[in-house]
Formats: sequence, C-alpha cells, structure tokens
Amino acid sequence: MAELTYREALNAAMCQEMDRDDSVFLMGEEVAEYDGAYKVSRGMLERYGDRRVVDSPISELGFTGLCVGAAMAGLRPICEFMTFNFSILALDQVINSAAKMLYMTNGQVPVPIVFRGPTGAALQLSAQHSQACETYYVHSPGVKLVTPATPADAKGLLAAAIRDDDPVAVMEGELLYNVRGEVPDGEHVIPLGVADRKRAGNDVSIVTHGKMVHVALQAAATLAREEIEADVLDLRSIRPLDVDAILESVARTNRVVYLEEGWPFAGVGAQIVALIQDEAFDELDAPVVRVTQADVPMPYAKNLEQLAKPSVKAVVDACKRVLYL
Amino acid sequence: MAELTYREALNAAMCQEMDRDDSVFLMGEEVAEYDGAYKVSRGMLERYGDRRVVDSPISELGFTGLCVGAAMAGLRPICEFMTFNFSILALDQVINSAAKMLYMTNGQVPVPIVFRGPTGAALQLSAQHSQACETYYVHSPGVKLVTPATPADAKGLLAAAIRDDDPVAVMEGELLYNVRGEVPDGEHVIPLGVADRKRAGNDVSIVTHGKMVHVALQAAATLAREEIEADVLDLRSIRPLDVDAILESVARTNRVVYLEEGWPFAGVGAQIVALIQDEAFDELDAPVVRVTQADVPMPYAKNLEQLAKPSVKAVVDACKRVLYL
Amino acid sequence: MAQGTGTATTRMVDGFTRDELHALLFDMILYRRFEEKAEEAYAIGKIGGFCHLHIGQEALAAGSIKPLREDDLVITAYREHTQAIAKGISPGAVMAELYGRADGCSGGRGGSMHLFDTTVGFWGGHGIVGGQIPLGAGLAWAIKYRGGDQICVCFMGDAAVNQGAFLEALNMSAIWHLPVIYVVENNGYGMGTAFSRVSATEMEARSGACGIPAHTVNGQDVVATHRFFAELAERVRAGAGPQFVNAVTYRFRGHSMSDPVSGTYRSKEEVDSAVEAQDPIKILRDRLMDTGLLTQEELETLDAEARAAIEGAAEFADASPLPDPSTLYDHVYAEINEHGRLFLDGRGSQGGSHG
Amino acid sequence: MAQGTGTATTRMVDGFTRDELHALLFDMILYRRFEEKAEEAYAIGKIGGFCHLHIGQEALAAGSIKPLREDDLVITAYREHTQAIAKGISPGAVMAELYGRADGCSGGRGGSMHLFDTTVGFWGGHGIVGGQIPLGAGLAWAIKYRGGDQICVCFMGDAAVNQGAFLEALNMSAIWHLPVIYVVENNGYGMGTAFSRVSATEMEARSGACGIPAHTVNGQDVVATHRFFAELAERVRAGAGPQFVNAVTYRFRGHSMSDPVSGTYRSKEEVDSAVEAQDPIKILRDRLMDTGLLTQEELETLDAEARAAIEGAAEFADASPLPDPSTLYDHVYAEINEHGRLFLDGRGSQGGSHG
Ligand SMILES: Cc1ncc(C[n+]2csc(CCOP(=O)(O)OP(=O)(O)O)c2C)c(N)n1
Ligand SMILES: Cc1ncc(C[n+]2csc(CCOP(=O)(O)OP(=O)(O)O)c2C)c(N)n1
Ligand SMILES: [Mg+2]
Ligand SMILES: [Mg+2]
Repeated sequence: MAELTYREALNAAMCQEMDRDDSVFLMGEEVAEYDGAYKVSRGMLERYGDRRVVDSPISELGFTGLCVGAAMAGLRPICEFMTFNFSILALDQVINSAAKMLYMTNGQVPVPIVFRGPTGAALQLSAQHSQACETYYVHSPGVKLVTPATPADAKGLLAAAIRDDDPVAVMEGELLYNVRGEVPDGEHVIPLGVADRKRAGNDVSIVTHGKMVHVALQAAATLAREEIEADVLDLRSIRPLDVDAILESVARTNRVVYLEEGWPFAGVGAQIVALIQDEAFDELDAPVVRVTQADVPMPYAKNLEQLAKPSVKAVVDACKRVLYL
Repeated sequence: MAELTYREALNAAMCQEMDRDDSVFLMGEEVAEYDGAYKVSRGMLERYGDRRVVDSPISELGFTGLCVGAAMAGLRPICEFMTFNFSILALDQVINSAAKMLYMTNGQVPVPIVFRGPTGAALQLSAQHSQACETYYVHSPGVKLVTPATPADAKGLLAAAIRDDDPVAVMEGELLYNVRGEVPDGEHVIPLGVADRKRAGNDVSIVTHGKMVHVALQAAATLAREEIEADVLDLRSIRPLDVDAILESVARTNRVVYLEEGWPFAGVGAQIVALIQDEAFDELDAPVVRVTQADVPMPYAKNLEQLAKPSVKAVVDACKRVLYL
Repeated sequence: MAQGTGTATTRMVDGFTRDELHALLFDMILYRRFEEKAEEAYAIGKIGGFCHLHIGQEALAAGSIKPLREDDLVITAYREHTQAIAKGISPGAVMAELYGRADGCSGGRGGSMHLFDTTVGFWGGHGIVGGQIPLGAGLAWAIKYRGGDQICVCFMGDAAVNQGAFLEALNMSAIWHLPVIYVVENNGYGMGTAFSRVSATEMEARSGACGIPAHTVNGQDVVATHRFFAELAERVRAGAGPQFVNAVTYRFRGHSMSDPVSGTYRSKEEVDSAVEAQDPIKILRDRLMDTGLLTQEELETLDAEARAAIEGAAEFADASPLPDPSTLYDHVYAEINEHGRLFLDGRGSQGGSHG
Repeated sequence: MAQGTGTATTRMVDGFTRDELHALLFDMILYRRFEEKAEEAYAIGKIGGFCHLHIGQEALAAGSIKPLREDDLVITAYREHTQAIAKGISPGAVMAELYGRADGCSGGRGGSMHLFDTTVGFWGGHGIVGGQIPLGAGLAWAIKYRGGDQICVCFMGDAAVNQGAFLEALNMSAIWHLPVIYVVENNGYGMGTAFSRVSATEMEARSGACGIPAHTVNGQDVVATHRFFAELAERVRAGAGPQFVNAVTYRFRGHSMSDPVSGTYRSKEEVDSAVEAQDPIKILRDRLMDTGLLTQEELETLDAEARAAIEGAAEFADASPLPDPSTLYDHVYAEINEHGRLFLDGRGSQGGSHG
C-alpha cells in the first residue's frame, strides 16, 4: 500500500494497463504535451510516446467518434474529456455509435472504449462547466458507468474499465484529484458492479456515488454525534448496478436517503428510488428521500453556488426526515 | 370542431401562431420545399414564403444554435428536428445555450424557442432511429417538455409552446401523425402543466404520456372486460409537471403503473415513481410498477421489435400485479 | 494501369480485359437486380422500415470497392446494400438482413441501414448522417496504429459534408496522416434538398480547409471509377495520406421507399434524362457492344445469372427464421457481469444476465 | 478612411486624429489595468472559478469593437472582460460580475465567462468552445429577418475553428448571406496546444470551404485593426455578407489563472520576446511619441485616469452585495406556470413557483 492522490491513482491505472496491453492508448485535449488539463496523465507522453498519448484538437464529436472507430477495430482507447460537460457535444457518438454498435451488429463489433474525465461541479465554474452528466450516459443500454470516490477505487475501477469489452464511462471529480488515500501496490482491479459500504450503520442508509461519498461520510459523522448510525453505501458502479447491496442495506435500516450531486429530474437517484420502492416496498418505513443539486443551472456567485450544491446539512436533515425525527 | 389528423393539427397550430406573430418562423431539414419529411408543414412555404419557412442543411448542432441565437434576439423560432434522434447532435446547444441562458444572464435573455419533431420508435427503423429522447430534454432545468397524444392536444400544446417565453420541446410521434380526432376550431391553446384524464376509473392508475396514451387506453379497455376500471392519466406536460393530478389519481386508486415508450434507466417514469413514493407514500397499496421499452437498443426484426416495445399485455399484467391479482 | 487498346484477341478498354469488364458489368447488373428485388419485397411487406436504394449509383459500388483488397475496410451510410455486396457479403445475407431474419449479416437486428460483416471488411451501415465519418477516421487510425498496410474507404452522401463531424474528422485525418479515402457519393440531393441550396461552395472546395486533396470522378463510368480508385488506393496504401473524392452520380429512385421519384424537388424531366443518359449499366453495356466486347447473347447470360443469384438470395432470406425471441437481450453488452444488474427494465434478463 | 499625416495642428496618423488616438491608447491601458486588477483580486480570492485574461490582446478589443455602432451585436467566448468593456459595459459592472456580486452585469450568476449586457449589444460570454458561433449566426439571422442594418461580430479563439459548429455556422451564414463578421483571435494556442499541431491548414484557409472571404489583420496594431474593422463593418452593413477575419495576436499570460505563463508548450523566450516586441500598448505609445502626438506627461495622465477608473470599479464591486439567496430559483424559467411543477428537487420553489 502506498498513499497516492486520486490523480496519481488514475495515472497508475492507465500506466498499469498500457504496460500490459499495447492496444490501449490515451487521446484527448491536452493529455500529452501539457500532461493533462488536470495533470492526470503526467509523464505519460514521455513514457509512451506520441503514438499512444495523443493531443486532440478541440473536436469532441470527432475525436470521440475516432476513438469509437478505433475501438471497433479492436484497439482499447481511453478517451479523455477535459470535463464531461464538453462531452455533450460528443453524445451522438457515445449513444448512437458506442452504445448501440454491438447490438446492431449482432455481436460482431464490441466497442472496448473508456470515456473518462471529471463530472459535476468544482468551484465557481458557473452553469456551463458544472454539470453532472451521469444521466446522459446511463439512460441508454450499452454503456457502463463507474464513479470512483477514493484513490483506491480510482485505480481499481479505471483498470477494470480499460479491460472491459464494453464502453465504460469513468466519471471522476475535479475536486477529488487531490484527495489522498491508500492504494494497493501492483496490479489492482476492482470488478464493475460491486458497491462498497464506506461506513457501517443500522439506522439509516445513505446511498450515493462519486464525490458525494465524502459529503455522505461527513453527514454520517454528524449524525453519529446524535447517536444515529448511518450506513454509507457507495454504489461505485451505476451500471451494472449492485442491487443486492442496496437491498441488503435497505433491509437493515428500512430508511434510505439517496445523495447525488446532479439534478433531480430523471437523475440516477430517481432510478434508485424507483428500484427500491419496487423491490423493497415492504421494507421501507419511510419514503426514500433524495438530496440533489438544486434544480437550477449552477450559479457562479459563491453563496448561490453553495446553496445549490447538496450540503452536509441537507443530508443530515434528510436522514432525520426519513427517521421521522 | 373539425376532425383533423394529428399532422394537420400541428400544421394548424403553427399557422395560427405565424398568422398572429411575425416573429415566429419555422426552420429545419426539408420543412419548406419538401413540405416536411412527414408533411407536417405542408403548404407553409407557399403561405409564408422562404423568409419564414426555411430549409436547413443537415447541420443539427448548427441550425439549433442558430435558432437559439435568433430566439435570444427575440424571435420565436420553431426548430424542427426530422426526428429527435438526430437532436442528440444538437444537445449541447439545447442544454448549454437554450436551457441555461436565462439564468446565466440573470434574466436578461429569454429563449422563446420550440424544438419539435417525432420522438421514439415508429416501425422497424432500428436502433439509431427509434429512441425516445425525453430524458435528455427533461433532466436539465430551463427546458419545458410536452408530449401531445391526440390531435386536439397537438394543436393546443404546440400553440402554447410557441407562445411560451421559455425553450419548450414538443415531442410528437411518427405513428401519431395519421391519428384523427376532433380539434377545436379557431384559436386553441392548452396551458402547459395540465395533465388530462383520458379515461376515468378507480381501481388502478395508468399514468403515461405521448403515444403510449393509446396503449394505455387499449389496456384499460382490456381490463374493463375483467371489471377493472383504470384511470388513464395523460401527463401531456412532463415539465412543468401536473403533480396535483398525479396525486389525486393515486389517492383514488392507491395503485399506479407508469407506462412510457423509452428506456427505464433514469427515464421519465423513474422520476414520477420517485415523486409518488415521496409525496403519496401512505397512499400506495403496492409499489408503482413501470412498463417501458426493453432495456436494449431497438432491434430491426419485426418480432424482436414487438417484444422490445411496451405492449398492451405488459400494461395489463402490470396493472394486475399492482392489484395483486 | 495503362490506358489503350490491345490487339483483337487481347482487346482491352482503358487497361481492362474483356473478362474484367464483363465482371464489372455483371456486378452492376447484380446490384440492380438486388435493388429491384428489394423494392418488390418492400412493396409486399417483407422488408420494413427505411430502405434506401442505390439504383443509378451502382458504378460507384463496383468501381470504388472492387479495386480494394479484402482486408481493406469500408464504412458507409445507410444507402449501402450494393456496397455491402461489392465488399463481399453474399446477396443472401444482405437480403436476409433486410427481411429481418436470423441469417442476415447483422442477425436481423440491424436492417437495411446497418449491414455489417467485418470478416470481409464491411463496417456498416450507419444511420446518423455524418456519423460514420469520425468512425472511418478511427478505423484508419487503428490501421496506422498497428502499422498495417490496409486502407479505409469511408463513404458519405453529399448532404453529410454540412455536418460538423465532417470538418472534425477530416482535420484529424490530415494532421495524423491517416490512410483513408473519403468518398462523397454526390447524387446532388440530400433527401429533397439540392446540394446547391444548402451548401455555400462546390463540393471540390470542401476538403481544402483541412488540407486534404480533392478529386472528382464521374461516378457513372465504372471503368473510369475503377481505374481511379485502383490507383488512389495504392497511393494511400503507400503513404499518401487522406484523400477526398467527389464522385458525381445520380439517384434514380426516391430517397427512400416512401419518397416519390420526382416531385417537389426535382422534375420528372430531370430524372428521365438522367435515367436515359446516365445509367451506368447502359453506359458500360453500350461501350462494350460498340467495341465488340459484348454480344447480346452474353449480356442476356449475365443478366440471367444475376437474376438467378438474386432469386437465390431472396429464397435464402425467405427460408431464414426470424431471430430467436430469447436473444432479445443478447449483445447489448459483450461482458457478463456477475455482480451487478445491467438491465433495469424489471423484465427479461435480470441481475447477472448479459448479452 | 484615407491614410497620411496632416499639418502640425491637425496631425493625423493613418486617418486618426490625435484625440482618437489618445482615446484608443486610453482604452487599451484601461483594459490592461482592469486585467491586472482582476489578477490581483483572483490571487486574494475575491474572484473564483476560471478567469481568462486578455493581456496582450487588448488592441483587438479596442480595434474591432470601438468602430461598431452601439446597436451592433457582439458575441464571444470566455476571454471577454475587455471586449465587454469595449462594447460599453462599465468596468464596475464587469468587476462586480467577476466578484460574483448582485451588481455584476449578469447579477453574479454568470461570472468571468458569462458577461452579458444586451442593452449595449454585448451578448456574452460563452464557455463551450465554439458554442457561440452558431449563436452569433442566429443573432445575425434575427437582424436580417427584421430587416435591420446592424451587424453581428462573433469572436472565437483559434482552437474553436476545429469544432464542427464552425463549419455548420459558417456554411449557413454564407448560404443565407448573414450580416456577420467572424473574428478569430489567433493567439497561436488553444490552452497548451499550438494551433499548428492540431490544424491541418493555415487559419486563412479555414473559411474557404464555406465560401466566406478571409482577411488577416495584425491584431497588435490597434490603428490598423480599427481602420480595418471600421471599413469591413460598413461593407457588411451594406450587404457584403459574412466575413472571416484572422486577427493575429498573442496571449501574454497563461491560459487561465492556474496555467503558468510559459512552460511545457511555449518557452519563456517566446513569451518574453512577444511581450517585448508585440505589446499593443507599447506599439501605439511609441508610435505616438515618435510622431510627437503624445508626451510622457500625457501618457502618465492617461494611465492615472485608467488606474483611477479601475480602482473605482474594484471599489464598486467590493461594495456590491452578494446576490440575495432567495433568488436562487429566479430566472430558471421566464414564465410562471400556475398549473404544474417546474422544479423537482423537493426543496426551494415548488409548484407554481417560477423564475
Ligand atoms: C443526423 C441526421 N439528420 C437527418 C437524418 C435524416 N436523413 C436521412 S438521409 C438524409 C439525407 C442525406 O442525404 P445525402 O447525405 O446526400 O445521402 P443520399 O441519401 O443522397 O445518399 C436525411 C436528412 C439522419 N438520418 N441523420
Ligand atoms: C467544448 C469545449 N472543450 C474544451 C473546453 C476547455 N477549454 C477551455 S478554453 C480551451 C482552449 C481554447 O483555445 P482558443 O479557442 O484558442 O481560445 P483562447 O483561450 O486562446 O482565447 C479549452 C480546451 C471547453 N471550454 N469547451
Ligand atoms: Mg445525396
Ligand atoms: Mg487561442
């Protein structure tokens, strides 16, 4: 075990996979000469050369389609979006090419591609740069989605995503890149579809994903001071979805809060709520409550931005609400 | 009242609004010389000339952005997508420009634009041409969405959408264009945000939208033969959402099926379920069950396509499931 | 290939032998008969959905694809039946796909717009106008990445050059010097819209912004087209970098089955005169007959063979079963996931199920 | 405007009077002082998020925007502080926006990348590279639709020309002959990527595919730039149709506040020599001093005035309150809806609430 930043862990995962498989390459804006807009690919150009670490023009639709085409031909591209905000320009190639290709071709053409980069808000980046993009990737069958919250998960899930034969979106967080944590040395791969209980408790379940895991843990710590023990379940993988882990937690606590940084309308949380009420209807002692970004475009002003983001307090309040406290 | 097709009703709404307001114009692929790919704009070029009825190149991102820009400047464009499938190419302009503009400008720049065209599957058009796009439009605040199911609603909702000062997506159905129905003569405008009970019943609520209204009505007819009376609530407007109407129906029947033609994961239905379980938790005698497209890209083969689409039988079965029959 | 005619026994036209010319004529007739059969099958409901015929444009399928190697890659849009056959998919597998049958080249899942057989280098069949252009760049990228000597030919319609994907893909192809030929099948119309109404320049000017050489070829002359592509393919194979070909052609039928042949956007006269003067099959036939390289009898034999092959294809399609309903969830995902649920529809395959 | 110098009292440079030249110099100094102040305020946390400075490129803001009419429209990307000021937004309202305050020109909601004041014809401030290009075409469309005689000037960075939106918008502008000038602020780099590394051709070649005339202007020479745009604006106003301007310039600072001025992608020598030889303020200052049109004392007065104005702007921003938290849900939607719920977050404004 070494202590790494989340950024270093992502870098380690890419290097781990590029070392073992020549068909893996990295393409995106600023990934090579500049070492990545957020320095995630630091040193990779030097290590792998410009055949495998490639600066693209600002042409999201084009380089995404190019990467999808390369994946169709059997390469394993890591397609970096400087942030997923910009990938909305590329969504046609994600949905209409990557997601549907295997099916349309009756299994002839797998698309082993990884889309990665930060999703969601950082600090005061305003409406066009602060959007959580999970829903756009998870709505269509054919794409998988993981959202690592810790350095160890970042390494293990990104490695698994690169090895997976399907398109996998790996959504990171700009505000996570500097987070430090223990990361297993050597080969580290976490299978997709396995949630992780980041904290154990039997009073209420906080189910969440991505950088909100940290907000959930803070809320749990606050609640613990009032002797409320929260189970914090980090889904890690949104599709495939670890339904068993969700149901297990619900069965123990009978009360659930879903926390996510994105918008509520048809968000990931809506899907999880629909699933829980369907499959654990009789286990629920209270409605599942969602804590999300305010249903507004992200404002720039610091005070408004803070109001718009899901807060520790909102999570604590939601937990109390489902506990009828 | 005259009997019109859904297609004619849309045409009537556009003409009604273009007659009263010179700032309304229609742009899209094939809308002018060709009278519309589905002949929705038949005769409009002749009637309004090529200043107001404009054939665009196949440049979805570009002409959508152009229409958004024109709307920023105060015009009221009707931006037709030949089908909403192709609008995925334009989503950046929908979400990052149209939806967020008013907010980013602190209310200075409204974007009174209408996006319209068919959504969802027709017959055997295969994966890339058979996608229900509601989720992509409704996830982000700043856009409104209506889904007329009948000719009368088509006229009234499209007219309201054109008059609305916000971006409104009007999602139609290729398989609806030939549907006939009574349409009020003269000025006809249906306010956004008002659901319509298309059939009354007290045993189970089938909540739905768009072309699935017709499937719901068929299911209700089938159920009626077994003396089960279904309430069929057509949301008509997905955002704004007529929450009162939903809750009223739930309070009467205590059992709900959500029917939609799109995919389940983070679909509109997921949102409605989350809302119902939150606001009518104690009214529910059974979990809300969703009936959706199979969670697969739409296959071409007739038999597979039929299997993939939500069927009358699936709705009937779902109703029985929530009735514990 | 050198131009010129040989002696009586080895008589050649523009460097092609009699057998080669007969083969090209046969190919085009085969494509024509295929499309006519598809038209017929559509009319009686055996084929559904959108169906875009290539009638009038057959010289391009033969002339641009036949010169390629089997391991070269072709990717295209949705008007691709004859291109698929030209690259080596059997007419039966194509017809079965149009019929939505299990033996179709895409297992009945893709239909007319999504024909695939990667074992013969045919990479679809794409329905989003312009969507295949970056994909084609990606296929070429993979060739170069692996140091292969194949090339990729990426077709598109004239209307596709107004999509942003065109600029983005061509620019990247140029900066990375990819082994790809972009071919515009310039039939003058995107659905009901004449190219000149929606494009600010001539087609030849379109690739210049990306520094890609433009070529124009008469797409109704299969001999000229074949010679041109044979030479260009070898140049690209040798490292010439991306190329752009404006292949001028004409569509004899409507855009799709629901579209009238002529009407609001082009006159009956225009179509009639093209059918009269621009039919690629007639052009080659007349030329061969005029130069004594084809007899009426030979022509009839070729046509009979083509008809028989297409009848066989239709029978094959008819005999093929519908896809097995139990396969509905197959091939959504390539990988089993034992841990989490991939399908969230509460029916069909659940939990660990997979494609 | 005619070139040449006049007599001692009416001395002109390239057709500009002494007062006009002083005004241009003042504008550029004002912009420079504004950006320096923003830099300072960012360092102490008064400004957050991304902040892209225009230092080095000021001649373009003055030279291309000052010749416009107030009712002409300007739309641009995210490096737009000085452009906003040039078009008529007060430095105070811009600074307050950067501070995220209620008196900012976008009410504190937009921040550095989203400055707006449509009353003076400034239409933002857009953060998606290339996103403003179709919007600019749309503004021009609206002018033409209404038969107005305004024009739209749409700025973009050099990297934006590789976005598909560029092709799509330029092509439409040409076919519909829109009154728009597209201006590339060609500072040679998109973030850390030199234009030549990601673009297959020179900038001048980019608009040709859409049949739009290309012009190149030295964007460090405010006099030349001003003269050029004054003339071009009138031509477009008179119906010349869309134009494309490659304005060559250089960015003296890093891409944004977190980016070093030089480093991996450009050398310190390159930057130093540009700052030395290409500073638009120095260029004009030296020229005026050399021709006797500016004294050291006058220069100091201009600078003092600019500094005072910017200090005033910063004070205004400092004094402005944060946006009222109760306005969080305002302006998401323009229209009240009495019937249905617009916000689905279970908090804040519910039901009939609106923006
Ligand atoms: C992105 C997108 N927009 C619109 C359509 C609908 N559409 C299908 S084909 C077509 C015309 C294309 O014309 P062209 O590229 O010239 O090819 P041709 O049909 O002439 O072979 C259109 C508009 C589509 N499939 N995809
Ligand atoms: C679609 C999109 N992709 C990427 C980014 C991130 N980004 C912001 S600015 C920039 C560089 C743009 O360079 P250029 O257009 O030359 O403008 P300059 O910064 O030099 O003024 C990039 C890559 C973005 N904002 N939008
Ligand atoms: Mg065409
Ligand atoms: Mg630049």
